[in-house]
Amino acid sequence: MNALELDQVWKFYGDFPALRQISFELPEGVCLALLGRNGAGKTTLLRILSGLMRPGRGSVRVLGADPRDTMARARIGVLGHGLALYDELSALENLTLFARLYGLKDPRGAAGQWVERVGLAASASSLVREFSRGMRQRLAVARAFLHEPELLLLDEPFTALDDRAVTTLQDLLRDAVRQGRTVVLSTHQLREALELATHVALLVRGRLAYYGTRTNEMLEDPAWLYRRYGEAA
Amino acid sequence: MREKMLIAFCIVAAILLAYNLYVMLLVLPDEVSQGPIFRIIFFHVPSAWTAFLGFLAAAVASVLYLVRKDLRYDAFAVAVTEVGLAFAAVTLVTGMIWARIIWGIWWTWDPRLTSMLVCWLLYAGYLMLRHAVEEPTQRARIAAVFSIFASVDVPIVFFSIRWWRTQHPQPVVWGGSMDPAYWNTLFLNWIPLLLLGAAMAGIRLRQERRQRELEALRRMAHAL
Amino acid sequence: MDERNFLYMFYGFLAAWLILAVYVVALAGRERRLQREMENLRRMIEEKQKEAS
Amino acid sequence: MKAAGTQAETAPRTTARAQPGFLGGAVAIAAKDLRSELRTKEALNASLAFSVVILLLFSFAFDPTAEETRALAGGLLWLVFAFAGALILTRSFARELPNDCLDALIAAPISAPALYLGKAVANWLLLMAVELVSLVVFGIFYNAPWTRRFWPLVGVIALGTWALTVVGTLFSALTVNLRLRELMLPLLVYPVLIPALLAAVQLSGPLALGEPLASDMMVWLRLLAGFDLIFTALALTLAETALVG
Repeated sequence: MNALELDQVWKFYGDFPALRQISFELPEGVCLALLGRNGAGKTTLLRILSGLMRPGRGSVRVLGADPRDTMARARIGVLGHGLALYDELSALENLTLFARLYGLKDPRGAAGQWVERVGLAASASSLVREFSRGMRQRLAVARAFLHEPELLLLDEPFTALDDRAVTTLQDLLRDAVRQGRTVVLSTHQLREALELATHVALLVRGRLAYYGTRTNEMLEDPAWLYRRYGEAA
Repeated sequence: MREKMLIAFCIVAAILLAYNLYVMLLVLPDEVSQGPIFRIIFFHVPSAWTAFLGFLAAAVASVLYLVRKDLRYDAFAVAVTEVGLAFAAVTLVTGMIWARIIWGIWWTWDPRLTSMLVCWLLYAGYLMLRHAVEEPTQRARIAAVFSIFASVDVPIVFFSIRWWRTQHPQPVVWGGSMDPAYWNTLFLNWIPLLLLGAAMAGIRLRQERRQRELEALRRMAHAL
Repeated sequence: MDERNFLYMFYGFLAAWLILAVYVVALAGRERRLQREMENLRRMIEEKQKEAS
Repeated sequence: MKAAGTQAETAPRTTARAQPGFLGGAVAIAAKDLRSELRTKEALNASLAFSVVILLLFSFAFDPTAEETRALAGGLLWLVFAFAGALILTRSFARELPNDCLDALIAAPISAPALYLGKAVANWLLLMAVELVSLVVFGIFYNAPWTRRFWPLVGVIALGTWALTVVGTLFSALTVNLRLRELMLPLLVYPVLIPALLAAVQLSGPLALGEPLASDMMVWLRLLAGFDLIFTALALTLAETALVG
């Protein structure tokens, strides 16, 4: 089964097409890097895949189901621009809430384990308000991973992360791919993304300009893709 | 084509209105107890009907928008809501002028007037809400949800205000049945008002389409 | 008294038409604004395209 | 347990999944909202202070003799409740904005009606608490024996408050991304609520002064209950549309 199946997907803001005729199929167990400039439609596409928005036209299947299907959403992990943490709750309470929402059998246990796993055990019951930026980022990563999702949707995950959080995230992503889970990430940081990616999609003004497996020349010269398929810079 | 239809609507409306005015002012006699002021009803009541027809159409268009996600339904909903509000304003103001003569006061919490005022507030809220949202697709969705709430609320408002007022002494409106000649003129005057409303809604609809084109162009210009 | 009655009937008719006229004026104003904005935008896009090429 | 969990470096799986239930999700959201609010007390404090100040001001504005209080009690109480409610309701979804928490909730496998219901229940509980405190203040300032008909009064207030929260919470979700949302929300909510407020005012007036309800008041009780029912159904139906763009 394919992790993602998009058929002729359009998204309009008024009459302005933010996504035009996007069609592709992503097999399970691969890592897709979603590339493109600001305003090319990366965030819009990820929001549709995570069920935050409905496409204007076309059909989207995520893990074989509609993105708004609750059972499908239970198998997806989402990490957006914001960190989605409640400042007035403790680290443990934040994770327990989401563990509960994701229907885990032992929400508290899972939360405790993940707090430890991202190295926040010492401040598990302090309020997130008192956390440093790096600590928040690690907690947010834990929130996205705690239900062991089969599909991970990450919007610009490496921007503004501190070194330790980047390492945590990269390790988790590598593990995830090794375990046969699917990862989709949008990014500006070409080099970090291309190292992880097995597949690459390039969006130019809402259109899918390139879609295919990542080749070695992309790794050697990350800007090649933009020169070849994108607009003149 | 559409342009010509709008113009035709306006011309037919103008002819009918001129004829109706002639009948109202020169043919029909004054009503016995109220005098000439009674003639306000020929505008007051058909305006109210036109307004409610507009609000009803807006409710249907809002549901259709949420089902089909086609912005043309949204444009239709705004157009008829705005025209409905204009006619509701006519109803309110003519009602107040009539009340000034018959009851000696500008405003009274008469159930019909009060309900109309609440409707006006509801749909004025709809327009304000639209004003506050930038992105057209989001605006359409939010406005449609609100419009459905408003349309479900309207009948409840009418019943509740009727019950409320009947517990208090109620000013006598007009006694008994109207002469069929009056009824005829009332309906005859509704036709031009409806035509006029349709023409105005048609113009507003076209503007909404242009507005969408404009917003799309603006986004394109930013993307360049 | 009767004169006032007649006068208010006249006011009533006038008010009805005035409100509708105000709405029509508002419509016309919007029409003009749309036209103007459209022209401005077209000009802007043309200039931008000229710069680009 | 899944086969993937055998990897050495992954933690043992505690993540066996249950079906994410409707009520379970709603309760989790409500509990989260209550805990957040009780910790920050932002909306609660504002709303309480506001109610007390209005009640105090009104007791200056007119002479709280038995006669005048009788005429005004119902209207005054619901005026206070409606304004206090607006303060709590705007915070309800605004609370989710700072870190894009709302996105995470919508993406989570909880149905939109459950999410909406959880928030509505939390708002209702908070508002009921504020209203009970205002009733005590009302009783003191206006010398009103409101405790004499305690349960009928609480019942009427519960129904009226549910009307306020059921409409207000949905509109709070609709307006959360707007500039001027603090202004827009009351402007949209109050006109829709007029029938419910009318009924609640009629019913609470005599009850707040310890008087029994006249038999012709039942029509208002029915109206209030009907309003709650109709708008709860409508809001649950439209919750998905209101939350997902």
